[in-house]
Amino acid sequence: MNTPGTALFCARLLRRQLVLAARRPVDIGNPLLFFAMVVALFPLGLGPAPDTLADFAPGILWIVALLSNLLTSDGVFRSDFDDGSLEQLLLSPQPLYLSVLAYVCAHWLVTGLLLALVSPVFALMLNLPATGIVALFFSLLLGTAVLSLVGGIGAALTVGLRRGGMLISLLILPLYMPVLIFGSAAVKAAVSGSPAAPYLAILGAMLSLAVALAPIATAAGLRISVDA
Amino acid sequence: MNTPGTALFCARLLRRQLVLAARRPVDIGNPLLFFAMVVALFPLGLGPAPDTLADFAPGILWIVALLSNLLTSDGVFRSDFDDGSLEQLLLSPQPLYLSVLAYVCAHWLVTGLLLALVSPVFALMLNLPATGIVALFFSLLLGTAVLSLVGGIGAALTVGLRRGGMLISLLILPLYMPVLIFGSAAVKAAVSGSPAAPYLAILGAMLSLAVALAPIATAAGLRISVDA
Amino acid sequence: MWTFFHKLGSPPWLYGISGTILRYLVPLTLIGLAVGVTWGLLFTAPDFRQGNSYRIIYIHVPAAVVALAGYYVMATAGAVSLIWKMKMADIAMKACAPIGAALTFVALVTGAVWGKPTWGTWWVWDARITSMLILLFLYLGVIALYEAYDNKEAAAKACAVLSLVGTVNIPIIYKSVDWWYSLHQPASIKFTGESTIHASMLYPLLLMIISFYALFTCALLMNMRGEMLARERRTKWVRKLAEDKAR
Amino acid sequence: MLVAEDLSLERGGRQLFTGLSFAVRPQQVILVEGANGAGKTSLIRILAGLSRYGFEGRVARHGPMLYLGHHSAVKALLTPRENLAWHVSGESQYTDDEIEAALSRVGLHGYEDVLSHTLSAGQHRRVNLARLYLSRSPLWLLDEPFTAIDVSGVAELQSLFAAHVKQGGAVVLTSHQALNIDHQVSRLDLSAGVLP
Amino acid sequence: MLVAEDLSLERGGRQLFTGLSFAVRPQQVILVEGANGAGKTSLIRILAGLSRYGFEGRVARHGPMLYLGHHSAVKALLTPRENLAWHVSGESQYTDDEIEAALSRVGLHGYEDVLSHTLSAGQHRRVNLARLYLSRSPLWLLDEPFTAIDVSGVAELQSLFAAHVKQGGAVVLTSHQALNIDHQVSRLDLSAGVLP
Amino acid sequence: MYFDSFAAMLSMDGHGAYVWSAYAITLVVVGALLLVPLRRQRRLLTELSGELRRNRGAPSQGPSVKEEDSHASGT
Ligand code: HEM
Ligand SMILES: Nc1ncnc2c1ncn2[C@@H]1O[C@H](COP(=O)(O)OP(=O)(O)OP(=O)(O)O)[C@@H](O)[C@H]1O
Ligand SMILES: Nc1ncnc2c1ncn2[C@@H]1O[C@H](COP(=O)(O)OP(=O)(O)OP(=O)(O)O)[C@@H](O)[C@H]1O
Ligand SMILES: [Mg+2]
Ligand SMILES: [Mg+2]
Repeated sequence: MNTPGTALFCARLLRRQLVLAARRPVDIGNPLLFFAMVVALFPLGLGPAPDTLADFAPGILWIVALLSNLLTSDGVFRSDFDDGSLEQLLLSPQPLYLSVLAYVCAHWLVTGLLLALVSPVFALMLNLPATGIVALFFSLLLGTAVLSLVGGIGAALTVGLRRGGMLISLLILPLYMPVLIFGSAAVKAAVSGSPAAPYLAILGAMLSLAVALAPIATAAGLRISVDA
Repeated sequence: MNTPGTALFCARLLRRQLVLAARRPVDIGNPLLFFAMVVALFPLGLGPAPDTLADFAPGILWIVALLSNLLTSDGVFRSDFDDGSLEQLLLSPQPLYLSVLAYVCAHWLVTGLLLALVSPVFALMLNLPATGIVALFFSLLLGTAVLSLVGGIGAALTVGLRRGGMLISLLILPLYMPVLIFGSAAVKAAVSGSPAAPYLAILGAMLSLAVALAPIATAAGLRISVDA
Repeated sequence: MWTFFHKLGSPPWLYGISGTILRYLVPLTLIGLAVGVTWGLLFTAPDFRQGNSYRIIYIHVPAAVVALAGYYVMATAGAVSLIWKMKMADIAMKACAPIGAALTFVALVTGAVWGKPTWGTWWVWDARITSMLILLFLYLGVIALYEAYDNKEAAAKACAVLSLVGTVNIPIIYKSVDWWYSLHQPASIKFTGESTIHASMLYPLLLMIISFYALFTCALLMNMRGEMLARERRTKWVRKLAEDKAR
Repeated sequence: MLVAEDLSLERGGRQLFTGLSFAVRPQQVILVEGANGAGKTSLIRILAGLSRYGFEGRVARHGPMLYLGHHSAVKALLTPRENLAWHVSGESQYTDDEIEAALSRVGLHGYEDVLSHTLSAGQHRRVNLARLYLSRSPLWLLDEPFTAIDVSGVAELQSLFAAHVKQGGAVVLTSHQALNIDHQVSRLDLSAGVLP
Repeated sequence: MLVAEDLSLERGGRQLFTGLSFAVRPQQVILVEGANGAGKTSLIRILAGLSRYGFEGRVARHGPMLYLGHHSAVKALLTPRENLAWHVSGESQYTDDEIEAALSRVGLHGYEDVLSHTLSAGQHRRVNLARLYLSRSPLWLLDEPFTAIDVSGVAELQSLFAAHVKQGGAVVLTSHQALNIDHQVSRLDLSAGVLP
Repeated sequence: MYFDSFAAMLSMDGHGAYVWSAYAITLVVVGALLLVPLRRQRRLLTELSGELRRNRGAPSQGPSVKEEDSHASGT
């Protein structure tokens, strides 16, 4: 029997995930709207004074991006687990590492990438100086990819738990923190006129590490979850 | 046939929900841990200058409490919908208004109340002046009850959706905002030495309004969701 | 009266009458808009403080006013649909949401574009602006909820519930945000007061507001007609329409 | 106990049934038949009052009713005992012994106090079916009650149905398995469905 | 094709089976029998390699295998066509016509392009069962394949099983319905279960 | 007419970019507001008339499931 090429299979998996996402446009729009609304919460909670808001804008934007990613990570494998698709994926003769990568990639495309694309609008609303916007965009682009990869691990480990619920946040928030620190530092640096490149380079390094290792952990997590 | 008293039925429903929550200690602990970790994120993202943090502590604590409530609201009716319990509830000869109130009450007990109880610890971590802590506690106590009631509406309207996703946050965050404003204002007032009572009174008024109206909307939402 | 109510609930009748109304209303609206825009853009003097940028007022204010009013139209339709189970009310409610959202969006964008030359910033967290943003979220919520349901009848009921809940909240939101804003001193930002407006600026503005209301009505009727056809596609009267068209 | 008048339902552009009128009277067993997709579940949900939009016709119900659908309504984190106690609590008061007896009747003796998510598929459904042994509702609406139940369980259920109707109750059920009840069964055929 | 040696499983303090050894050879139909809770599902999952901890014994599988479990693995937001195409895509390449033909075989002609969540319970499962018509795996492990399937569907499936084994395949299945296959059926009885 | 020249009208003392872009955005949105429902209505009617024409060809007016082909025997 000739199993189809792995690349083809992963491309199909990616397309399937994107089709599923497109069938729930609400799901795609929601991280964005969530982002918008939580950004709006901050002035409401902290007070609308423009200069302090501008000071905090890099941190706020990054924290909200992180939360938005966190909330959607939970669902990466959830429905596939519930309806038995995940069992079938584990039984298929394709390397799980790459399938996992396809899942995560789809997740990043519909959350991280979109968030990065719309972030300038929200940056303006929080009075982030224009010099910080490019750094914000690129730091989000790289950083959210790391977040998605790490979030995948948490999702895989908790998907089989009878209502793991927010356990995932407990598991992966500590892993998110380095990303948050360097991401917001990159923006702050750009705002204050120093180069953001070193921070972006560190984020890039984290990304390569995460691409190499996170799917292994995720795949192992999935096997355990399906078994339990 | 003598149907049992409505009060008894609601008490049972409340107990059932609490037993279910207790069987998933993760779910109870999670809002708290989420609270703790997001509070910890802020110094990381915003920079740890103690005085500015203290200035913003009321807002931050309230925003995090609100997010924490938002995240758990989604699940109030979810599992009962999925396994068919909700259908049975709608068919039972008991008034839905009160059943809904019992659901929401259980939700508040395991999230809002607990959050209010542990909030002083986090307030200290963010250097909130001691004068604000009592106001924080009471504003959370009242405010989270409103949040739970309003969140119930969102949960009921979205529980049946195959493509709901994070829709609930879009629906109810706008409704949460007044609570956030008055809640954090109460704490700010207390910190700055003015009386917090007027704000708490407004929160109380909101609570009475919500108790009277929200369950009606929630009950209507549940009937629609089961039908769709 | 009662028969009128009855007729209002009947799609073929409403489809017919709305066609007639639209035939006159659409050209009137377009003329009103064109006259108002030309008048406002080209034939009024600039504001003594803001210069020419104030000309945005002729779209900004009408959009904001009608967007707000639209929410109440939507909620009223929702209430009618829940109480009297009138299908046309469902359809009207559903049709309001995208129009309201679009007008809110216009108000926000024109406001932001106006803010840049006058305040030097695109956005401030002012009470009115913030509550307008929240209004946009409320509209988007209704649209998203409607889209998320497969059964459109159930979707309309759910949206009706949501928009009613929103009505209770709009005043609360407005009051609280207003009040929240007054706590902190604004950074030297002020709306131009209503009273300062000169009559020569007022007339085109009034014309534009009326035209935007008419625009809202046109868009509402057109959306309702589309929805009616989609929902009633299997009934005789729609088939007859289609046949007439096929000929 | 239940009168359905002139029910019509269209789903996804197909007419599932039109002008369906019937009455459910005491001592009747009505088996709703039809291929997959014929509209059995949709009909039962309309009769139960769970579907309120999207169909034409009228349904009038008199007296209490028990509906068991495709979903088992068994909470994974409650024990069978707790589940059953909760299920019947809206309806009437039962002692602990009655509940235990009902669980024994469906073969869950010894499983009363394990969490329900450790049960097998069939045991899971049995928790729900135990309601039938306690029910005082005369009218039962059951959607595929035999799913996942083993042979002896099916036989037990059928004799329960016979006993129920003999006491003046009525049962409306769907099933793809042959009924073997010691009582006359009326058939309501919805035909059509997936097959031409 | 599959050799199980000395399998023992204890669940929740009960010994479900001990020292179970058997081999699945080409042209065999093995029906795993037992009351609800006897351990049929647990056994099939062990054979499929989905359970890897908590049991004793060894399972050796040779060649590809197709497992269909309690869950239908049908995504509600994909159409039957997309679902089936995805299911078989890990295994081999199929043309669009083949996929359409398989869907027709399970009676879903005309339903290829609706979203799967609008399907009835039986149609939903049929989407999954359509894989059997495309499968090139010799060994099939099926857990209650007849659930929710109507009478004619069950007959079709049984003749499919007969055809499959005649071509050298093997089927291991569980079911609470009587098999009526035109081929010899070996029975593996797990007895015990819930009923004494 | 307040402006003396076309250029003055375009620039509006430096505020032209803001004013004109605001009007342009509004024009686009208002245009969409009117055109989208109009197109939807047209498309629906065209679709329906096509469907009717097709049905007129085929005599059977039964449920709109496609007729089974001879090769497609059901399960
Ligand atoms: C994104 C920013 C803005 C938003 C969301 C916004 C929103 C609104 C709203 C909701 C109204 C009220 C209509 C009513 O009360 O019936 C309004 C009126 C008005 N806005 Fe804005 N606005 C924005 C920016 C601006 C700017 C920058 C200016 C000019 C400097 C401006 C000038 C006015 C004027 C003159 C009125 C009419 C005053 C009145 O009727 O009280 N707006 N705007
Ligand atoms: N939301 C929906 N939208 C469109 N069609 C639907 C929807 N729900 C159900 N249907 C259609 O209605 C038909 C009947 O479904 P129903 O669940 O009542 O069948 P059933 O007789 O119970 O079948 P089964 O024996 O498989 O359980 C199916 O063909 C299905 O495709
Ligand atoms: N996680 C678990 N913990 C404890 N016991 C379990 C667990 N999972 C299953 N069991 C027990 O194992 C037994 C066998 O379950 P299994 O699902 O294999 O039964 P089955 O033969 O498939 O029954 P059915 O005919 O009802 O599908 C049951 O009695 C069940 O209580
Ligand atoms: Mg069914
Ligand atoms: Mg089983």
